[in-house]
Amino acid sequence: MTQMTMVQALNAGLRRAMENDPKVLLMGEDIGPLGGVFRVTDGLHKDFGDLRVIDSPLAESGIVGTAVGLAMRGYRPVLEIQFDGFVYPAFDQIVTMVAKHHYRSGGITRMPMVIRIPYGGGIGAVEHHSESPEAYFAHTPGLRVLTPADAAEAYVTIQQAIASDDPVIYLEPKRRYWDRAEVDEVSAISGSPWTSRVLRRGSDVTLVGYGPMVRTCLEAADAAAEDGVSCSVIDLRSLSPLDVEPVADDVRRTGRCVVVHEAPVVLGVAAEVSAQVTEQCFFHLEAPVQRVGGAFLPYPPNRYEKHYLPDVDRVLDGIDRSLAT
Amino acid sequence: MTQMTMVQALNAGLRRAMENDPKVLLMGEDIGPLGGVFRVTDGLHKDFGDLRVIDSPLAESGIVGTAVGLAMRGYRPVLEIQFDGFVYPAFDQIVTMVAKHHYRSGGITRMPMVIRIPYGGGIGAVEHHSESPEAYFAHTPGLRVLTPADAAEAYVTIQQAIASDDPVIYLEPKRRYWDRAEVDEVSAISGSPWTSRVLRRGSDVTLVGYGPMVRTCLEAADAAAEDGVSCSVIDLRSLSPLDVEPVADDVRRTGRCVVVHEAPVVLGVAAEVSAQVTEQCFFHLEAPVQRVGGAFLPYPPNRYEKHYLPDVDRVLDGIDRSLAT
Amino acid sequence: MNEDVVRLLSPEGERIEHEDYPLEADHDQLRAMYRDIVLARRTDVESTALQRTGELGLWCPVLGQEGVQVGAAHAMRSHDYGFTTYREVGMFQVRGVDPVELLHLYRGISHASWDPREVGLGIFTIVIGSHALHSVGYAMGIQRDGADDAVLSCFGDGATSTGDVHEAMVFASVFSAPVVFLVQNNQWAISVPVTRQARAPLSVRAAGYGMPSVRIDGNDVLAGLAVTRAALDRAREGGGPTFIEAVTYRRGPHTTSDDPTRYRDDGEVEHWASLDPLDRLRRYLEAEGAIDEEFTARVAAEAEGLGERLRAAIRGMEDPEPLGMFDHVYVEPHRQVQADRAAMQDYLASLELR
Amino acid sequence: MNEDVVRLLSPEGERIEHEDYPLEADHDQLRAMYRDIVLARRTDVESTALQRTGELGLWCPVLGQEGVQVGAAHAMRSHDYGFTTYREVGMFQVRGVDPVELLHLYRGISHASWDPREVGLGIFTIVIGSHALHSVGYAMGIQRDGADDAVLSCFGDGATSTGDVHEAMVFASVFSAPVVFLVQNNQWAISVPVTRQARAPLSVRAAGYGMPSVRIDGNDVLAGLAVTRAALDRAREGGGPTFIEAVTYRRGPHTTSDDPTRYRDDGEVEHWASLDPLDRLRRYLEAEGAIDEEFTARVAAEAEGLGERLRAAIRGMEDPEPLGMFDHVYVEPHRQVQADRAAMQDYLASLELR
Ligand SMILES: Cc1ncc(C[n+]2csc(CCOP(=O)(O)OP(=O)(O)O)c2C)c(N)n1
Ligand SMILES: Cc1ncc(C[n+]2csc(CCOP(=O)(O)OP(=O)(O)O)c2C)c(N)n1
Ligand SMILES: [Mg+2]
Ligand SMILES: [Mg+2]
Repeated sequence: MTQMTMVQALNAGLRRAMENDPKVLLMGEDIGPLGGVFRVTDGLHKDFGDLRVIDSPLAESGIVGTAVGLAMRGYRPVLEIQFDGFVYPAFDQIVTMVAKHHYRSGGITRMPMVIRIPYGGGIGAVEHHSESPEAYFAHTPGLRVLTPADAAEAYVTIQQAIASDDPVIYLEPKRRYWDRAEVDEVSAISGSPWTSRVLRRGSDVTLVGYGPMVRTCLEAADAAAEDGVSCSVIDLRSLSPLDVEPVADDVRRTGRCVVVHEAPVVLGVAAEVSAQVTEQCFFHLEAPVQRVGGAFLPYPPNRYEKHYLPDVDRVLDGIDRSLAT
Repeated sequence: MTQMTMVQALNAGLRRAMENDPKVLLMGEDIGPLGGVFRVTDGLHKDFGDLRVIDSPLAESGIVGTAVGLAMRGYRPVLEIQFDGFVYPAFDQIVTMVAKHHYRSGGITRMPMVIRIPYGGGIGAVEHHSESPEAYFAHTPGLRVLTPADAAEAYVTIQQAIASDDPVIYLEPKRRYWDRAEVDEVSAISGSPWTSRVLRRGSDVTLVGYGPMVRTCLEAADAAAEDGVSCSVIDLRSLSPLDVEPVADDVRRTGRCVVVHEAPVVLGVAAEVSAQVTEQCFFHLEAPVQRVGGAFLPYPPNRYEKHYLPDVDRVLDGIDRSLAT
Repeated sequence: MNEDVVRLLSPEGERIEHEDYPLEADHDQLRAMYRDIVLARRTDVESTALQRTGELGLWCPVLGQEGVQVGAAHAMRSHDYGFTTYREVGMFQVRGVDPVELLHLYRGISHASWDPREVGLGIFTIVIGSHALHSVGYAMGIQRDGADDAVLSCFGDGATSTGDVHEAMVFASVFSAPVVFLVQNNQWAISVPVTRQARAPLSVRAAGYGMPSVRIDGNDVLAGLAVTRAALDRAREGGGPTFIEAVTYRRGPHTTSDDPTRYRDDGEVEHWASLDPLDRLRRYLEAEGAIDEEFTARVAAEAEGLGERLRAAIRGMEDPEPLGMFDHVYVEPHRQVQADRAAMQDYLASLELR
Repeated sequence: MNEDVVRLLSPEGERIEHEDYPLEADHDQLRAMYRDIVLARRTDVESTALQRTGELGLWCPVLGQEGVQVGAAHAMRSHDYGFTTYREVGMFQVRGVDPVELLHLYRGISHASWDPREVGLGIFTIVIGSHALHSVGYAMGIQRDGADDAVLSCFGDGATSTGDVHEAMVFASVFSAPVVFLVQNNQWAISVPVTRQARAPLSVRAAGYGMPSVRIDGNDVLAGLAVTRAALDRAREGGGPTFIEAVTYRRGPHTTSDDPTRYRDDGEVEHWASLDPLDRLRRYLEAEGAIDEEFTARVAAEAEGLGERLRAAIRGMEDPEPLGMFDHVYVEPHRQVQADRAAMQDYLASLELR
C-alpha cells in the first residue's frame, strides 16, 4: 500500500497500462514534457517517448478523430482533454464516431479508447474549467462512462477503462486530484468497475453520489449521524451503464433516497436515478427521491461556487426534505 | 384558415417573420435556390435575396459561430441544420457560446437566434438522419427548446421563437412535415409557447408527449378509449423551460402518467418529467411514471425502426404497465 | 475545366506524356480499369433503378466521377487502406466490396456490412469530413507499426470547408503521416457550388500546411492512377502527406432525393458528358489495340450479369429480426442494453399473445 | 526570428522604410503608443503580483507581445470592432477597457463586465479559436448594414489548428467579409511549440482561401500599426479579408499556473528580451526627439498611479451576493431558473435560521 494523491494514482495506473500493453498510447495537449496541466502524465513522455506520448496540435476534434483511426489500426488510445469545457469541439467525433463505430460496423471494428476529462468545480477556476458534462455522455448509447471517487479507485479503474474494448469517457474529479488515499499497486486488478459501490450502510436514508460528491456524501453522512440520522452512502462510479440495483436494494430498506451531483439537476444523472428507483421501489418509497445539484445556470464565476456547488449543508438539506415527507 | 402541411406552415411563418423584421435572416446549407432539402425555405431566397437567405459553406460550427457574430451586430439569425445528426459539429458553439453569451456578458449582449433542426425518425432514412438530440439541449442552461406537434403550432411557434430574445433550439419533427392542419394566418399571434398544451382530458391516465409523438399519443388515446381507458393527452411543446405544472395537475386527478418520446429513455426528457411529477404528486401517484421511448442503442438501420420507435401499441403497453400497478 | 491540371489522357483518348508522372501502360491493368468503370457504372445504374422502384431508400449516383476513383484505387497496394465517402462506387468496385453490401445499407438493413480488413477500405460515414481525421489516425498507426503501408483519404469539395478536414491536414503534416488526401471536386455540394467553399483552387490549401499538392483531371483514369501512385509511394517512404485535387463533375443528382433542376443548367451537365472518363479510356484502348469488340462484349455481358445479381439479391433480402438491433452496441455486456433487449423480447411476445 | 517579415523599426530603434507600408510618423500617436505599452505592462506586472499574493485566481502575462497589440489597436477606428484572446492587455489598454474589469474576471466575480459597444471590443472567450467565427459573423453584419466599419480578429498560433479558425477563414473569404485576422505567433501554445501546429509559416495558410497575407515583426509597433491599418482599410472598402501573422514571443509563463522551465530554455527568452518592443520604440522616439525625460517620467508616474489604483480596487472588491448568480441566464423569465432561484433563497434563509 502506498499513500498517493489521485494525480499520482492516475499516473501510476497509466504507466502500468503502458508497460503491460504496447498498443496503449497517450495523446493530448501539453501531456508531453509538461506532463499535462495537472501533471497526470508526468514523466511518461520521458520514459515512453514521442511515439507513445503524443503532444497534439490544439484541436480536440483532431485528437479524438485521429484516435478513432489509431483504434481502427489496433491501438488503444488514451486521450486527455485538458478541461471539461473543451470537450465540446470533439463532441461530434465522440457521439457520432466513437460511440457508434462498433455498432455501425456490425460488430467488426472495435473502438477501445479512453477519453480522460478532468471535470467539476470547486477549485476557483476561470470559466469553462469547472463543468460537469456527464449527462451528455451517459445519454449516449455506445459510450461507457466512469468516474473515480478517490485515488485507490482511480488507480484501478483507469486500468480497467483502458482494458475495456468499448470506448470509455473517464471523468476525473479535479477537486479531488490532490486528496490522498492508500493505493494497492501490488495485487492483481479484479472486480468490475461497472457497478455501484456501497460505502456505508444506514437505516434512514440512502445517499447516492459519484466522483467529487462521494466525499461530500460521506461527510454529510457523518454530520447526519450526529443528528441521529443514519445514512447509507453509495458511489455510482459507473454512469453508463448505471447500476441502480444496489441503490434500489438499499432504498427498499430505508424508504428514502437523496441523489447528489454538481451538474444541473434538470436532466442530470439524478433524474435517471430518480426515475429508475421510483420504478423499482414504488411501494417502498416513503418520500419522493430528492435531488441535490446545480441550479439551471451556466457554471457561475468562481466567487459564487461555494453557493452553487452542493456541499455538506446542501446534502443535509436534501436529507431533511426527504425526512419531512 | 388555410390547410397546410407543416413544411408549408414553417415556410409561411419564416416569410412573415422576415417581412416583419428586416433583421431576421436565414442561413444554412442548401437553403437558397434549392429551398432546403425539405423545401422549408422554398422561394425565400428568390424573394429576399442573397443577403438575407444565405447558402453557407459546408460547416455547421461555421454556421452557428458566424450567427453568434451576426447576433452581436444586431441581427436575428435563423439557422437550418440539415439533419439532426449533423448538429454535433456545432455543439461547441451552441453550448459554450450561444447558450452562455448573455449570461457571461452580464446581461449586456443578447443572443437572439433560432437553430432549426429537423429531427426524429420514421421516414426510412439513412444513418444520422433520424436522431432525437433534444435532451442534450434541454440539459443546457441558456438555451430554450421548442418543438411543434403540427402545422398550426409550427406556424405560430416558429415566429415566437424568432421573436424571442433568447436563443431557441427549434426541433422540427420531420415525420410530421407532410401532415396537414388548418393554419390561421390572419389573427395576431398571441399566447406563450413556453407552456404545455392539454389536448385532451381523461380520467384514468395522463399521456405526455411532444413533437412527433403527440399524434401517436392522440391515436393511442383513441385506441385506449375503445378499451374503456380514458386518457388525458398533454403536449409538452417547450422542452426548456419544461412546464410540468399542467402535467402534475392532471396526474393529481388520474394518478397515472406515461411519458413518450423517440429518444433513448436513459436520461431522456421523460426522466426529468418522471422525477418532477413524482416530486410534485408523490401521494397522488398510484403507479410509478412509465416511460416509453427508444432503447439504449444508436438509431438502428431503418428496417428496424418500426420496432425501435414508439408507436400506438408501445404507448398502449405503457398504459397497461401503469394500470397494472 | 481549368486547364491547369495534370492530364495523361485527353478527352479524345490521346496519350499525353507528363515529365513528373511517367506511366508504363500495362495493358492488363488498363483493361482491368476499363472493366472496373463499366461494372461500377452498372452498379450505379442498377441501384438508381432499384431506388426508383422503391426497393432502396436512397442511392448516391456516381456518374462522371468513376475515372479518378478507379484510377486512384488501382494505385493502392493490397495492404494500403482507404477511407471514402458514400459516392465512391468506383473505389468499392476496385477494392472488392460486393455491391450487394451497398444494397443492404441503402435498403436499411445495416449501416455497413463489409469487413474493412478484408478489402482494405473502411466503412464510410455520411457525416461529411469526419473520416479525414480517421485516415490520419490510421496512418499514424502505420507509422507506429513501422509498416510501409499508406492511406488514401477521399472526400468532396464541400468537405474541405469542415473543421475536421482542416484538423486532419494539420495532424497529417506535423506528424508526417503516410496519407494521401484525394479531393473529388465535382463542383457541387448538393446545391452549393464550389465557389461557396473556396475562392482559390482547393489544391492551394495544401501549401499552408507545408504539404505538396497536385491538381489533376479527375475524368482521366491514367492521371488518377499515376499521381495517386506517386503520392502513396512518397507517403510510404516517409515523405509525408500529399493533397490531390481531382477536378471532375457530378453529372447526376446529389442523391435520388435531389432535384438539380432547381439549381443548375443542363448545359453544364452536357459539357461534362463530353469529357466522360470511360469514353476516353475506350478510345485510347481501342487505338492502342488493347481491347477489341470481343473484350468489350465480354465486359458488357459481365455487367449484365451483375445487374441481374443485384436484382436477385434485392428480391431475396428480408427484413432483419427485431432483436438484431440490440447486437453490437457494446463489445462487453452492458446492463442497460440487456435490460432493454429483454423488455423488447417480452413486449414482442406479448404482441403475439394478443 | 525569421527575417522574412515586414519591419518598420529595427530592434535598435532605427526607422526602416517599406514601399508597401509608408507611414507618416505622427508624434502624438507615437507618444500615445509608447504610453499604452507602458500602461499595459504595468497592468500586467501588477496583476501578476496580485495573483502571487492570492488576490487573483489566475493571470495571463502578456510580456513581449505588447508591440503588435498596441500597434494594431491603434490602427482601428472607433467604430471598428475587435475580438481578442485573454492575453490582449495591449488591446484592452488602447480600446479603453478599464483593467479593473480584468481584475473582476480573474478574481472570479464576473465572467466579463465591460460593454462591448462602448469600447468596440468583444468580451473574450477562453475557448480557443471559437471567436474567429464570431468575428466573421460580425463582419457579415457590417456588410449587411452597408457600414464601412471593419473587424480585427486576434488569436494565437495554437488557435490556427482549430476547426473553427479554418471555418472562419472559409466564411470570411467566400463572403468577402470585412475582417482582418491577426495571429500573434508567440511560438508557444502553453508547452507546445508552433512547429507542432504548422510545418510552414502560418501566413501561408491564407493563400489557400484566396486571401492575401502579410508576415510582420510582432515586436515592432509601427509594423503592427501600418500593416493592420492597410488591411482594415482594404476590408472596409470591400476588398475582403486579410491575414496577418505577427511573429513575436511570449516571454512569461503561459499563465501564472504554468511552469515553462519544464519545456523551454532560458536562452530563448533572453534572446527575445533583446528584441523588446518598448525598448525599440523608446530608442526611436528619443532619437526623433519625440519624447524627453519629462515625458517618460510623466508616463512612469501615471503607471505608478495605475498600479496603486489596481491594488486599491482589489482591496475594495467584495464577493457578490449569492442570488446574483441567477441573473441574466435568460433575457425573458425562465420557469426553471425562477424556481431554482426561489429554492436557493429559501435555503439561504433556512441556513440563517439555524
Ligand atoms: C456534417 C454534415 N453536414 C451536412 C451533411 C448533409 N450533406 C450530405 S452530402 C452534402 C454535400 C457534400 O458535398 P461534397 O463534400 O462536395 O461531396 P459530394 O456529395 O459532392 O460527393 C451535404 C451538405 C452531412 N452529410 N454531414
Ligand atoms: C478549445 C480549447 N482547448 C484547449 C484549451 C486550453 N488552452 C488554453 S490556452 C492554450 C494555448 C493557446 O495557445 P495560442 O493559441 O498560441 O495562444 P497563446 O496562449 O500563446 O496566446 C490551451 C491549449 C482551451 N482554452 N480551449
Ligand atoms: Mg462535391
Ligand atoms: Mg501562442
